[in-house]
Amino acid sequence: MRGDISPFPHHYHVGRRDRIRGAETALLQRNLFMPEAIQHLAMQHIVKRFPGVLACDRISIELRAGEILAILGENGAGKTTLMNILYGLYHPDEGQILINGRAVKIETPRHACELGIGMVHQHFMLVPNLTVVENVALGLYNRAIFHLDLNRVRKIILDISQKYRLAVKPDAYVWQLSVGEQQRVELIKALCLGANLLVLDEPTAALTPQETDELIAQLKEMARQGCSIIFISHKLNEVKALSSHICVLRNGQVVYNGNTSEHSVETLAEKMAGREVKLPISREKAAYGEDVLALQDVWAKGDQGTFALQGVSLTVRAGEILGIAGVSGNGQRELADAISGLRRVEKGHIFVEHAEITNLTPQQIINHNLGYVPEDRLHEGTIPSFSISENMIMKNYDRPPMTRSGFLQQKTISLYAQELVNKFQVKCPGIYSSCASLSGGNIQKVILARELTRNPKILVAAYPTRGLDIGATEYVHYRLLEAREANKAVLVISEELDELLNICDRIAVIYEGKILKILSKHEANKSSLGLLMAGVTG
Amino acid sequence: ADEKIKVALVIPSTIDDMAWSQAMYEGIKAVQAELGEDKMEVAVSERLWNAVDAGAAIREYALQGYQLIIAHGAQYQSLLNEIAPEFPKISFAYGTGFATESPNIFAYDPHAQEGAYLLGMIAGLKTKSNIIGIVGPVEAGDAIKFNKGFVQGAKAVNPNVDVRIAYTGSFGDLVAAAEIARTHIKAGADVLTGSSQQSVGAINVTKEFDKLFWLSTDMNQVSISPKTVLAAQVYNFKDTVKTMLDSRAAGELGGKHLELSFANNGLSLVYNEELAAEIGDDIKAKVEEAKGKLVDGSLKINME
Amino acid sequence: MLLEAITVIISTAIPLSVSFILAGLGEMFNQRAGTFNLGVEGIMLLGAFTGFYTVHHLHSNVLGLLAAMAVGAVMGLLMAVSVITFKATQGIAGIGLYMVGWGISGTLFRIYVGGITSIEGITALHIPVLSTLPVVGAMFFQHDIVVYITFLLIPLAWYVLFKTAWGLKVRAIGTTPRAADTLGVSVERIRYQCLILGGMMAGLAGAYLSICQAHMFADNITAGRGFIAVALVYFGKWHPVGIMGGALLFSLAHSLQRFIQVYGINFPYEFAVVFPYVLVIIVLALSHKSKDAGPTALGTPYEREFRG
Amino acid sequence: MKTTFTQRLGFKILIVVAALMAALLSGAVLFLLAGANPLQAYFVMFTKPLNGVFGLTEILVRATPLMIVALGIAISFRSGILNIGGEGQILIGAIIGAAVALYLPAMPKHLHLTLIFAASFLGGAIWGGIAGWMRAYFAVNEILSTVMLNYIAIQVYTFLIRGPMIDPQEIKYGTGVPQTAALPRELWLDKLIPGARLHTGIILAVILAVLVYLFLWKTPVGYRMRAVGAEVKASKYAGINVPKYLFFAMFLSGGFSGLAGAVEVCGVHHRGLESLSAGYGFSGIVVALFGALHPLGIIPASILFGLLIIGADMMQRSVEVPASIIMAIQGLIILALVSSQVFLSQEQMRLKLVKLLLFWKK
Ligand SMILES: Nc1ncnc2c1ncn2[C@@H]1O[C@H](COP(=O)(O)OP(=O)(O)OP(=O)(O)O)[C@@H](O)[C@H]1O
Ligand SMILES: Nc1ncnc2c1ncn2[C@@H]1O[C@H](COP(=O)(O)OP(=O)(O)OP(=O)(O)O)[C@@H](O)[C@H]1O
Ligand SMILES: [Mg+2]
Ligand SMILES: [Mg+2]
Repeated sequence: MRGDISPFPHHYHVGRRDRIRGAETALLQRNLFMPEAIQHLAMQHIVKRFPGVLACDRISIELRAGEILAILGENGAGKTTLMNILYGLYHPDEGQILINGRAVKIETPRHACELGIGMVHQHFMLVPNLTVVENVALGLYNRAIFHLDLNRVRKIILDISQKYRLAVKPDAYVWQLSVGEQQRVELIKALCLGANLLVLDEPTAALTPQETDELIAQLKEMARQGCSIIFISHKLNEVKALSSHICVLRNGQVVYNGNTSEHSVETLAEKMAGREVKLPISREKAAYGEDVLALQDVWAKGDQGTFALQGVSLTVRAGEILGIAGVSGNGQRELADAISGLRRVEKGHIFVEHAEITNLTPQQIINHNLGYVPEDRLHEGTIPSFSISENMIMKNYDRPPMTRSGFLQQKTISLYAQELVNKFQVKCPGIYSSCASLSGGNIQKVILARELTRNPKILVAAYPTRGLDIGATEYVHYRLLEAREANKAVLVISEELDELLNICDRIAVIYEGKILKILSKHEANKSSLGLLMAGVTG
Repeated sequence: ADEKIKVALVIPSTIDDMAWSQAMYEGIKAVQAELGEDKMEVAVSERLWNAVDAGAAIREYALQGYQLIIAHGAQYQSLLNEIAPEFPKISFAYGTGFATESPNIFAYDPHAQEGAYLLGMIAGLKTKSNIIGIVGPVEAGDAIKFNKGFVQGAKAVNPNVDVRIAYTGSFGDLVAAAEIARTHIKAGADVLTGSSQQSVGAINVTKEFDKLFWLSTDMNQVSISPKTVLAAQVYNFKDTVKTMLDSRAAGELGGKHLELSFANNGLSLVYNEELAAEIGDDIKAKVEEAKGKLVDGSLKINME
Repeated sequence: MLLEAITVIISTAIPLSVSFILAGLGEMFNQRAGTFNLGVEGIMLLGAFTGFYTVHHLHSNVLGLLAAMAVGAVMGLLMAVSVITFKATQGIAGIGLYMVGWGISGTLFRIYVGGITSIEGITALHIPVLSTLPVVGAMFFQHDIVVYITFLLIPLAWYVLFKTAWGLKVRAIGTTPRAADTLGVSVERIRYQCLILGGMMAGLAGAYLSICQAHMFADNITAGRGFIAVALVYFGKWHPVGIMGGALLFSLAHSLQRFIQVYGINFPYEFAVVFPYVLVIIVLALSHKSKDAGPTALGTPYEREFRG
Repeated sequence: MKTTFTQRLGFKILIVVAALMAALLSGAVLFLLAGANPLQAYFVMFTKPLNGVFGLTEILVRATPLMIVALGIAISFRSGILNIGGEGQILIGAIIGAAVALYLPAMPKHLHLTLIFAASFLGGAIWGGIAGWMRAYFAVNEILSTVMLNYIAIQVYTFLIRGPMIDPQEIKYGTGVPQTAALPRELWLDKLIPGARLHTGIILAVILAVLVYLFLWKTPVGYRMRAVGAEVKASKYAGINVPKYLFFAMFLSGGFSGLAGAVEVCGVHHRGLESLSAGYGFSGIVVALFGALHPLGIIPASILFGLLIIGADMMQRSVEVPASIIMAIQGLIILALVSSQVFLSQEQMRLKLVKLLLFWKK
């Protein structure tokens, strides 16, 4: 690793800092400057209140160099809040943080960086109108005024990306990237900035299985070299594979602390949800209904102006769940957009029950009874500043019974929203609080509640369980299967192979805008899908 | 009655705009100086360009018992027509205007065209390039009167002269006026004029050039540019104000249309003494002759 | 004749564009950083007064320009305290600042000057040799020094915005302040810096009007130019070259309409006066293909603990 | 840190008072420079307008157009489009209103007034709609277009009142003052109180506020417009025709400003004349934002702003300071109030402030 210009390997060995050579590395050095490595971190009795919510209720955690602590908990349990406190984004109302036995007040993220804390945030912290390189440079040069050497940053990124096998396009603008790609950029950013305490808040929610495995291996290696890691994930097999300790939160309180090795994935799930969780597995059906959704040779452009869909043909039958597997960024977003009318179809046809819907307006397609759970839940699936109840009626607000004689029927709407909130167990202060205040998992529940309750003929669900806790995932799977039983046509886009294998009747693999193959339930397995997702056919 | 008379003035711009508003303010101050501060009280409200604010000010002055309220702008006519009947004991005045719908409204009306005619003559006689530029604000009211008189004066003495008019579209934008003046100059004009408070911006531009002259109106604007302002038409509002006060004292609260002309000394033409060499006696003679004709009515300016 | 006309039009347009460019560049930094300042007009007025007054008393043009920038910086700071520290709604604060600037400049002018007074100010500079060139000499090389400085500021602004670390931070916090914050960029500090810089530029723009163009001060001398400058930032899509293009287009149209008026036209002059405004809108409409959505966080205060 | 309602209210009042004090203190410097007594000035400013029919009615006279304009502004801001073209839309509405009043044959008063208002609404709506249309379909930023359209409107308006629509009397007497003929008396809005300018427009404004509230929050179209304003991406997803509603928002917004113009013509000026709008297009923005872009907040906000205008105006006259001072004082008050607003609405910010104050004590 000699001559590696990446700052990363030097972090865990403070003594080696002097090995960074060359005048141009002076800047990086300044960035990496830290008083001492974090040998021990303790957060003690942390309390954080938000108006109406007690997000952290006297939480204490402890971590030593080389340990990997997994924090588990349902959506909204307080994990992110706790980490935001550690990173200086929030200030705790009570409690203290000790680093190497000394109390520190972490005022700002900048301060946290200086202490050697790095964080991968759950909601991406990327600037969409800057390139990947510029995003990383922002952190590396946060103290500089003039000096800015993007070529250098590019090189660092490429090195890290190679080392951790996280593919990125350094000169692409972030707004052009899929969620999966953004997730990789987030990770690369944290790795480039370097830290000896790394906080990862659901870093794998949008990674492929291979990338996840790679990341886990690398994280372990880092920990071995003395880096401490806090890892938040709802994917318990990852937790099991990676962490040395776990801490389970519920309603802002620590309900369990212990060693990972003492638990199996199942017992972890139980600890977390407070009950036994069993993800459903669909049984094969003897017969399916008619083709409800059909795509014939569909071509559509991506945001970069090139064809992201290159002749996609597929059908979904009534009573069937068709899965779309693939590494994100291979046309999934465009596929879902094209079907729902949010993206122009340049060539080809889309039919719903023999009626052509190609390039109809989104409203017309909604009227053809299409339900859509979009990838971007925060800004596309919901209107964050609108209340939960307003979001619940987003697609049927203008027809009876929500609107009668030209006026919205407040009572009906409230009852409806309350019913959905209850039915889908959305955790919220009330139906009039804004969607922005919900946790990601609960936002997803709002969307699912809305889309499923409209009783669509076709449901397109993009990454429906990304970021959901295991209890909620279980819940979503049951709902999707319920839709299948009700003879709906369901199209599920996901990278979770387990999820697809559990619930789909057929799985199509998308690669570079083309459907490589459609596998039936018994043909599909992790390795066959994995190869196809990597573009290997035959 | 020897008690104190209270006069209020409502003006669209400021008392130091070197133009329309200042002319009236100085007129009132002159009357006050003559009568003595103990005999006359003066209140001023500036920048009441819009009619709503002016309306409030006028009403407030009326309620406070001011006896003469001068709303110094044509745009206030409508307001006075409404307010005056409610305060029959108070005299109101506005100008430029003619209508005196209530018996307690004075309308005053400077004949801007008269002085403009004389200024036009000077311009026509002084120009070498035969190009004269006018920097106008908005093509309306006094500006039209001024321009008409000016063009006729210039043409009368110099049929070959090309009088070019350009408007800024605003009364107060003196930077735009300066720009128009520069454009005029670059396009060959060597004598310029213009009206309203924006024109001070244009006057200032003339300083940058040699052998360039400005003819000013409303006030004597020589002080702005002593080397280029040749002559000025000056409104003597002092007499107008006095007439109104006298008329009021005589029991007539209004109902009069007061004109300001050379005939009644409401207007005067002043020359820049420093530039006496530029205006020869020949020019002066011609101008004074025309002024005489304006006074005796033998010279009529076409206002169609 | 045509050549002569073009010479006149271009040579008058260039100084005209200066105040728009100066104020526009300043506002560009504000907006890139996520705050928009409708108070530019007020800052320009106060800058115009300060510049005028300083030159009037100290007879130093350089001090005049510097004083205007200093006052502009203070006004920018006032805006920053209001919208950044106190998270005031930017639209209202801007209008408030506009009124403060107008009011104070008018008041001080009345108290300390009290009438039309002209100053020598900065006058056109005939660049040796170049200014004697036929045609181009008159068009481009007979302007005052501030004109040349302004046109040098355009590439400088471009460089600062796109090639320096500070510019990168500015662009980031105008779009996603939270992301920049997590990377250790101090959102508030940079927004403060931008507002102060923008204030300085607006102050300078105002001083240009009083010191270089009008050689005097009068109440409301800017006559809405500050608002035009803000509008031109949108025309220029937050890009220095775009802003320059917009300012030049607008100024050229103004020069052209004045030129046409001067040469006598037979239609209502209002059509001429309106021409530049119409032209700017139409040109922008015809060039609408640009992708840049601009600084998306424009107008929203940033507070770490707020969400939604 | 549990607090009672009264404690919170008290603290809020304290914050507002502190902000006002800061503004008035800095303004006091100006008064002293101008040789006036600041205490006297402020006393007049805040008490005189409330002291008597004249002041009170004048406040409402200003509040009327402010309220109507602000309602329109609120509609556009809620729909994600910033209308700063109120000034131009007011003029267009006013001149169209005047034209309908002057040139249509005699007809029953209420019919005629309805026509005037409808036409002026439409006129302002079209003028605003231009900006909306260009924003929606040509991506022309509305701040740019509305600023430009303001200048264009002023020129169009001036052209009409000095040219085709000028009062024939002005031609006859050669005075050429740019103004239209006076409206026939029966088209003047009725006065509410004898001897004061207050007219029935204020009632219209309040009714409109309620209607706008119902429209924005209780109808599907209002829902769509707010959705477009809140999140364009989600609105598209929900099947809303985003450009259409962007246009419609500006159309309505301009309509309200246009209507305000006609209300000024029929209620206050009784003719079209120069500088008919006292900057209502801009102050309307301040009012709308102070009213939290909510129709029911706009009612008190416009009255408060009316008080600020009238009080400052009266103070300037009674203390005799340069008129510019009132502009500065108003600006300072606006800045101070808007800077204190976040502490009123956000508990977190209030807590921050408390912590800061406590810290200082130590
Ligand atoms: N900025 C904020 N303002 C107000 N309340 C907040 C804020 N951030 C978090 N909360 C509250 O804190 C609680 C815990 O949130 P947190 O984000 O820590 O959950 P989480 O455990 O990360 O959930 P998830 O698994 O969904 O990520 C939530 O109930 C929420 O109400
Ligand atoms: N502004 C806020 N006001 C109130 N509660 C909030 C706010 N922001 C977040 N929360 C609460 O914090 C909790 C977690 O918020 P956050 O958005 O961090 O969740 P998350 O980590 O994204 O969740 P998920 O795992 O479901 O994606 C939620 O329960 C949510 O209700
Ligand atoms: Mg979280
Ligand atoms: Mg989560």
